[in-house]
Amino acid sequence: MSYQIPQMFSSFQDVIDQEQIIRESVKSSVQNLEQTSRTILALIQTIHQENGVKTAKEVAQKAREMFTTVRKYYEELASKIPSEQYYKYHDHWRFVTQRICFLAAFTTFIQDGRLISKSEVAEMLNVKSERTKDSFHLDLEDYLMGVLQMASELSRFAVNSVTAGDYETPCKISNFMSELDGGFRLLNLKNDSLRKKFDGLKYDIRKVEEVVYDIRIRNLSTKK
Amino acid sequence: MSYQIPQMFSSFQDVIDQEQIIRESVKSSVQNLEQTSRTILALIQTIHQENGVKTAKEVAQKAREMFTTVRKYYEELASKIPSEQYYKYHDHWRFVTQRICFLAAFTTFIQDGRLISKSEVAEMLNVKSERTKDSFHLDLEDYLMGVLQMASELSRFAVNSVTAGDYETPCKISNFMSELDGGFRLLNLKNDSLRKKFDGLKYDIRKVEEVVYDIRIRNLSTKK
Amino acid sequence: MSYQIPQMFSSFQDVIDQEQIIRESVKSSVQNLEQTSRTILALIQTIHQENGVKTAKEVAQKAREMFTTVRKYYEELASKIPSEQYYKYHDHWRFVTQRICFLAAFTTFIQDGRLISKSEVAEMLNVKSERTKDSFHLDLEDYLMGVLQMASELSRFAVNSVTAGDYETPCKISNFMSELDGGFRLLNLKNDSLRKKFDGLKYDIRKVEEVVYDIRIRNLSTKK
Amino acid sequence: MSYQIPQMFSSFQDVIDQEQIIRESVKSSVQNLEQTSRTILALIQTIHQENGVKTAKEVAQKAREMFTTVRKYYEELASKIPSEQYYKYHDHWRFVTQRICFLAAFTTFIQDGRLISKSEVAEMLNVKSERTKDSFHLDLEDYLMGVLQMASELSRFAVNSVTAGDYETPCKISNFMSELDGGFRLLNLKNDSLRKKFDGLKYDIRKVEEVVYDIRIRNLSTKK
Amino acid sequence: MSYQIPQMFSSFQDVIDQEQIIRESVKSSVQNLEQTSRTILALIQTIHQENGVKTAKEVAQKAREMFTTVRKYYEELASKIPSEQYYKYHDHWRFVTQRICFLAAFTTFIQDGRLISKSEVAEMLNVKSERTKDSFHLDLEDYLMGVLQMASELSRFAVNSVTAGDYETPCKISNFMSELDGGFRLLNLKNDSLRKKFDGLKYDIRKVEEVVYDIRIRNLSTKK
Amino acid sequence: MSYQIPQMFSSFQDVIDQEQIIRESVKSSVQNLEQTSRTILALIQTIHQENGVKTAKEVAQKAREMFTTVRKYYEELASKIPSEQYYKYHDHWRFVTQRICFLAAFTTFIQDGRLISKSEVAEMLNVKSERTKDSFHLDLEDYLMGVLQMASELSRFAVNSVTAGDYETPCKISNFMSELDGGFRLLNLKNDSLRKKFDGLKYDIRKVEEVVYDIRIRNLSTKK
Amino acid sequence: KSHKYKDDDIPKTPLMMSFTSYRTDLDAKHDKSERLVKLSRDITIESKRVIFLLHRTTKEDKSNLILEADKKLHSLEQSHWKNVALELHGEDIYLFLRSYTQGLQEYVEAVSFLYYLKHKDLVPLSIVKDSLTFHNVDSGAVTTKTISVEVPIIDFALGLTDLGGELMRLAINSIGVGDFTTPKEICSFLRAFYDGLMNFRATNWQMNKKLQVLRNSLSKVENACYTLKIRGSEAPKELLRDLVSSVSTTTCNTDEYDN
Amino acid sequence: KSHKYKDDDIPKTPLMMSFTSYRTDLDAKHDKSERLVKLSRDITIESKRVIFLLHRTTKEDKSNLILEADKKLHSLEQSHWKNVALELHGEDIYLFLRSYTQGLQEYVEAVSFLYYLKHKDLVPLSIVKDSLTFHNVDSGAVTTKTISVEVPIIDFALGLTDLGGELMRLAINSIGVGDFTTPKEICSFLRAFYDGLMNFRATNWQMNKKLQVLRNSLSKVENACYTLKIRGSEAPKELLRDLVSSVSTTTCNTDEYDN
Ligand SMILES: [Mn+2]
Ligand SMILES: [Mn+2]
Repeated sequence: MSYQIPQMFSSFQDVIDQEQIIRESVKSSVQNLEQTSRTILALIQTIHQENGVKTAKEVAQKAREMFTTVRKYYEELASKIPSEQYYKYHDHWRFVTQRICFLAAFTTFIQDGRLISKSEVAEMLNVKSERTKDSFHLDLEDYLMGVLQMASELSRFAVNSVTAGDYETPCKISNFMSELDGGFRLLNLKNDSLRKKFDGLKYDIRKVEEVVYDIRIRNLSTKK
Repeated sequence: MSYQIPQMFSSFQDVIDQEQIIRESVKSSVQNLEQTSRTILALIQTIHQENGVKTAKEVAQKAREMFTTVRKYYEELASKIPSEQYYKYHDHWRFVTQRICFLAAFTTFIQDGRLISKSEVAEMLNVKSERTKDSFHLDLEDYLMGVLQMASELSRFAVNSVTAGDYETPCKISNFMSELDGGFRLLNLKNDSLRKKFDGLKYDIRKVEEVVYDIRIRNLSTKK
Repeated sequence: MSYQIPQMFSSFQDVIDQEQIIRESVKSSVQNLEQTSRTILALIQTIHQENGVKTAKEVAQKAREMFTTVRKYYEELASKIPSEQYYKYHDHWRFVTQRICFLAAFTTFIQDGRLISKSEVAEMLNVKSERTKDSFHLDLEDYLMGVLQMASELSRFAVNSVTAGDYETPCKISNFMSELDGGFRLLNLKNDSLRKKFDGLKYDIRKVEEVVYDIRIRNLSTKK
Repeated sequence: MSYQIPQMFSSFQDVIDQEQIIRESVKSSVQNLEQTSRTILALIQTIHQENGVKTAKEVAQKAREMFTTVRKYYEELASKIPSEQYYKYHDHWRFVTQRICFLAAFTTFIQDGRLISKSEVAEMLNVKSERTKDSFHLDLEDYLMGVLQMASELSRFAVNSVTAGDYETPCKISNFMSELDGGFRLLNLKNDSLRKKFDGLKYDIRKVEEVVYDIRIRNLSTKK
Repeated sequence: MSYQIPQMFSSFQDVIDQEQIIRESVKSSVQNLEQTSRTILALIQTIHQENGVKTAKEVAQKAREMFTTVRKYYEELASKIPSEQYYKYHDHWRFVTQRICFLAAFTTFIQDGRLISKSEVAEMLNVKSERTKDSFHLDLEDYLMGVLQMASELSRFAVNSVTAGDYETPCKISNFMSELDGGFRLLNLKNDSLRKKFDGLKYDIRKVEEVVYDIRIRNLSTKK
Repeated sequence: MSYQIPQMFSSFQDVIDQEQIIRESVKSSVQNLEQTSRTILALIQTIHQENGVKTAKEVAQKAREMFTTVRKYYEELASKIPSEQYYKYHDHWRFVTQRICFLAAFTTFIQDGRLISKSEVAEMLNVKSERTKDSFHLDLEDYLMGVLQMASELSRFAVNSVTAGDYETPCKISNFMSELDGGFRLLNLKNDSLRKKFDGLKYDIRKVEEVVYDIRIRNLSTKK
Repeated sequence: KSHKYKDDDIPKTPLMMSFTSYRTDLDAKHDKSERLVKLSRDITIESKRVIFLLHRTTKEDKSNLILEADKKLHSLEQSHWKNVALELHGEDIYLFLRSYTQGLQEYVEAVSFLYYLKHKDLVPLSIVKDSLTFHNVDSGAVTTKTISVEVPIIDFALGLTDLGGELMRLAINSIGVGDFTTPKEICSFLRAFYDGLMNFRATNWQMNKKLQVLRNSLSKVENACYTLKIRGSEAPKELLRDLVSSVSTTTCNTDEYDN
Repeated sequence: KSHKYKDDDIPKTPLMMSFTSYRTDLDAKHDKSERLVKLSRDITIESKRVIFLLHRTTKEDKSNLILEADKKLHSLEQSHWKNVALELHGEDIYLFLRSYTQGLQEYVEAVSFLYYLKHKDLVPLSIVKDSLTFHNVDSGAVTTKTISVEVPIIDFALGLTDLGGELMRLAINSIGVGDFTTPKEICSFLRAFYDGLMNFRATNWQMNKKLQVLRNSLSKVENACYTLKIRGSEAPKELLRDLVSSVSTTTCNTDEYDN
């Protein structure tokens, strides 16, 4: 008996050390993702500038290309997490994943004028869309949070489009956000961070509606 | 495009509802486990009573038999959790599992005078000892917390053994706890709940040492 | 525009004002009860003093007589509570009732060496034991909280008995508390204040067990 | 209108500055008191040392002499506070006054084995015992808080007395604290810091009672 | 010795009781003040309604008349407080006094378009403006807090004025608040609640400035 | 037993006391800086007033002249800090330095329409731009915090410019802030106060963008 | 809930016997309370769904949605609420109030929201009380003419206060679809509501907190009405009329506008 | 750390150019700070391990363990601490103190624990300073006669104060194995330490908190000594001598005792 306990506890220490190593390693991948997402964000911000509206599609294309790096880091991250431990470490990448979903959704709206689906985002990130046994997946709430971040950015884009003399984009944005709002209203949200973020959507919509209103009362949309 | 968003969001609602259902169902299994663990605990408590020391082995045997029910509820619980979501819901059963580990360890010490191993506990609970892809396992920290709860109960048992005229059991307990202490000292614990619980162990050990000291200075161990 | 809002709130206000009057009146009766309970408690505290153990029965008898005042104030309080609204105001007397239950239970244990039943306490307080539509009753949880407070006081009494040279009382207390523990273990407690208080019982029991241990290992008890 | 506001606010600044000056000056006196109280406390701490029990009376005498400095700083402080603003700045010296009351009470207990009265403390501090229009007085709650701090120190002293082989002091302390407890039970305390501190007294008392218990069960008090 | 402690503590109880009586009595006066202030506040709220702007001066006059009741209750309150204990009980009326200062300041701004001075407020409340030995005064910070509360209400009033078609009031308010801001900037505030409240002023000012901006960019102020 | 404890702590005490003296002296210089910065700030605030926009350049010139005093106090402060201990006391002047950087940056933008560089600010403050062993320098993060404070003030200035009929300044501000945003996006900010402040920049930018939007959609800008 | 402890094992001392009976009482209370909590939780979820549904009124056909909400609430009353009434029958409701007040408040919020959409006024307490009164009930356990769920004033008022948040959402969403009347109506209603509540002296920290939230909601609606006024000031009169009359067209169709 | 933003893409305005240089400075600072945090974390972990190791002295051969601890600490100094010193060389250490103070405190705790076991006294600051001074260092970046890690008094004192908890553990554990001398020595030492610290006026909330913890530790040791005294009062004199001399036999072997 005497010899059993020390051996038992040595093996326990191995397990504890192992977990610590994973955690450190996860943090480092997440830092890389954060760095990359910041760079893409900085790129996308340029479309708000004076000539930004004209180059929007170009910028979006560049942004999409930068997802190669994103994919690489998600692959790296995924390789570190045994699938059944996804939720043990989820908090580490929750925030950055939401931001990346926003970037993917924004890019796609600029290029195609439509909402990117969850499975498309997953593909852009090189992760699975649904939880499966052997893979790293995209959490639904992270995707939805990212979509709501995009809506906020779009309302700003509507304002700046007008300043740049583009009166059509605001209308497109307005229609799109109205539809998005309808989608979210189908969800029965709890009183959590998602609900709170969704509550902000109505102000973004109102802002865009005001822009559209300003355009219409001045007959500007016909001027183009 | 118009038709895509509503469908997309309906499917999101399904996912959200699904999770809520799992959570409710997990809670109900955990309640059953709590109820059962309380019953086993009440049974084990009787060994502290006046004649309890004499019937200890008998009581332990009965307790072991009651693990049939424990196993049943863990099986039920396990069937509700997809393995990769173990840590998504872990907080729900963490506390009760620690208590059940304590009961298993105490029972085993009474019967065999030795520390139950993690894999033996897992077997008693009908769960896997190590994390594998397709099963419900026993978390290491939960096992260790249970072992420390047992140590506390043993120090009480040492005192009551003497009251009941049994001078040998305290010495056995003393040796066992000393060994256990050695085991825990091999671990490099962080400043978490486990470390805090382990810090309490030294008082349990001291109490048992005092009992042994009292026995020795009175030459009581030779009297039996 | 004219709404029915002002009328609605003014009718509500009447109800709330009425309730406030009752509340003030209840508070005054409760203060009387608190004052009386403090006096009885101060009396009972004397049994912990040097010669207290010897005069314990006498003190208990005096305490019992002071319940005449308690009864009077409960009658007064009961007359103030509208039928079926006991639990609307319960928080006001919850604490003092628990203390009075403790005093009743302690007194009875000193005098008769047994647990006072809930219906006996109700009788001592001049209230009903069970809820009926038109009467003031004793809440079960208040009774149980009082019993647990007594247990804590008994463990202190066990210590002081020994100081006063009485080695029999601790043994009686130990047996009594062990039975009490068994009783409480029959209950399915929720995670509430009762459960928390009950969790404290085990420390009181250990203390008494250690006193009995000290007596036995020194052969001080004359019984054996 | 335009000229009125700046003038008004300039005069406000004068008031604020004035108050700030008093506050700074009060702080400096209080710092002196804190320094002195720390020195006395450090002196008194020596009675917990191995030979401390023997020199206790001597130490207490020295401590009493150090109150000359205390008196000086209270005089200084009093000269800074217009009497009607005592409670405006009370928070500044509340804490240190409680500590000084503790030191005065402790010293007196060591020397005379009795409770120092409020007016005696006031005299030791060179302040008025009761509130009058033109003087700096000793607040009742500060005195009582100090007395309770003493009780806590006494329970520590009882433990260390035994370690130093003195079995009589704990019994004296136990009697004294029991009497003190009786005194406090006469008070109808609000739910404030005083009540909370008083609630802690019972743990100090139990600790001392257990020390006396340990002495008696081993017949140590008769041995010396 | 034994007899000294109970007597001592009985006399303490007298002091505590006395204080308790004052406290209860103060609370009752303060409740009356709160009730009155609520009534005045409700009256003043009506100026935010659609036709409120037109009747503002009338409403302010009515509000001013209601200060008769305020004066009565302050007189009552003052009679209960020995001047040197003003700051012992200050917390009880601090909040309501700040609110009443706000009401007085708001009323005066509506009627005269200027800042009420501290001594004017004191007069409206029938208390002294400066601290003297024998009287109840108005604390400077309470006055300033009230003034800041007014600023917050004014920014709301500016918004609602526009909704009601009044484009001049916002400009007046903007000028007034700018001047007020200049006044507060003269003060050297500590990091307390006043500083925090003042930090909020800038948001109120920006809000009003944005209202004026909206009016000017649309040339609305000239249109009426 | 005799330990080297007292000597050790008394030598430590000397060092700590010395440090305390420096600290007090630093505080006094910092208070002077705060007073001066408040005065400059109050002056600058006047540009938000009705005629402020017209006098903006004049006001900025006056503000710049007041930096003579600022320089004097920084010189005084610098002389108090021992070589290589800048960051030991940095917290004391961190806040006021950030504010002064804001004032310098704002002044420069008004006068020259460009961002003041860090070395220019350092010159205005009479401190070194980069850290050296023996001198007092300007911390980079303090400079950046000041710049962000300016951005917030500029967004307010954009609004008030329009009120004053100046439609050009907002466009300049918008371009400037957009460039500033680009500058900050180059930085790799940690999750600290700078990041948090920078997160606030986007609201200031949006506000200015909306002002420009309002001007453009109404064709108020004369440039086009 | 079956007890694992076999009753034969329990020693037959007076103490253990009385604790056995205490256990029965405690279990009965806890079980009832547990059932009420579950009912309350379901009521909360369903009430929230009704509120979400009613927010679609800005986008879809109003009368149909109101009908649907009516139906949902009615079925909630006849199922969950009737069960609550049965559970509470003969009890001191204040013993269990904590278990079902959350559901009650959310239900009051939903009912008052629906009532506002219909009548533009506050729902009277009597209407809620009537909805929670059931006649000629015949359950296995209880047969009685009338049972009902008590609605204490405070809990009713707490539910009502939450209405502020929903009306604010409605007001802002309305502007989004070009409906300028609703925000003004809501603004006026919320002001009256806020004034009424401010005078209501029920010292209750929950109430104070919710009153603060209500004030924020009112403030948001006031700002929205302000914006409407400001924006309206620029529109040519005739265009504004067109806009207001075309409330139901949610999207800005550029082509159509070109016509 | 390589930047993804290609520098050619950055517009060549004065503003962007100065921000590019700010970026360089900020990154340098953050990177250094990050490296120090990592070093500090490793130092903390290793110091804790030394402390855990030294607690085995109640069970195993003391001098071997002390040797092992000495070795571990020395290697920590020559590796991690030397790197810290290199990082800090030429810097204002107070800029980075926050990054490495945790490691420093834990290291001081370990060193002082080891020193106490050897000398039964407080480790002098000079010894810690010497251990963290390195001569004739020749790294790639720095070649200098002497570099060292500054040890500010407050941080040293904070580390020392934590020693209280470890000594308390040692005292209690010692009793568990029948060693009655150590607890008494520790009690006397902790009292002197506590008195010294109480007089030390460094107004610092961390210090006040740790002082409270120290007081609790002292109290536990005092209670332990009390128990020893009380228990010792009953033992026959000769038995007590036997017990004390057999400190190293950790277990109570009933058979042996029977002899
Ligand atoms: Mn709601
Ligand atoms: Mn430690």
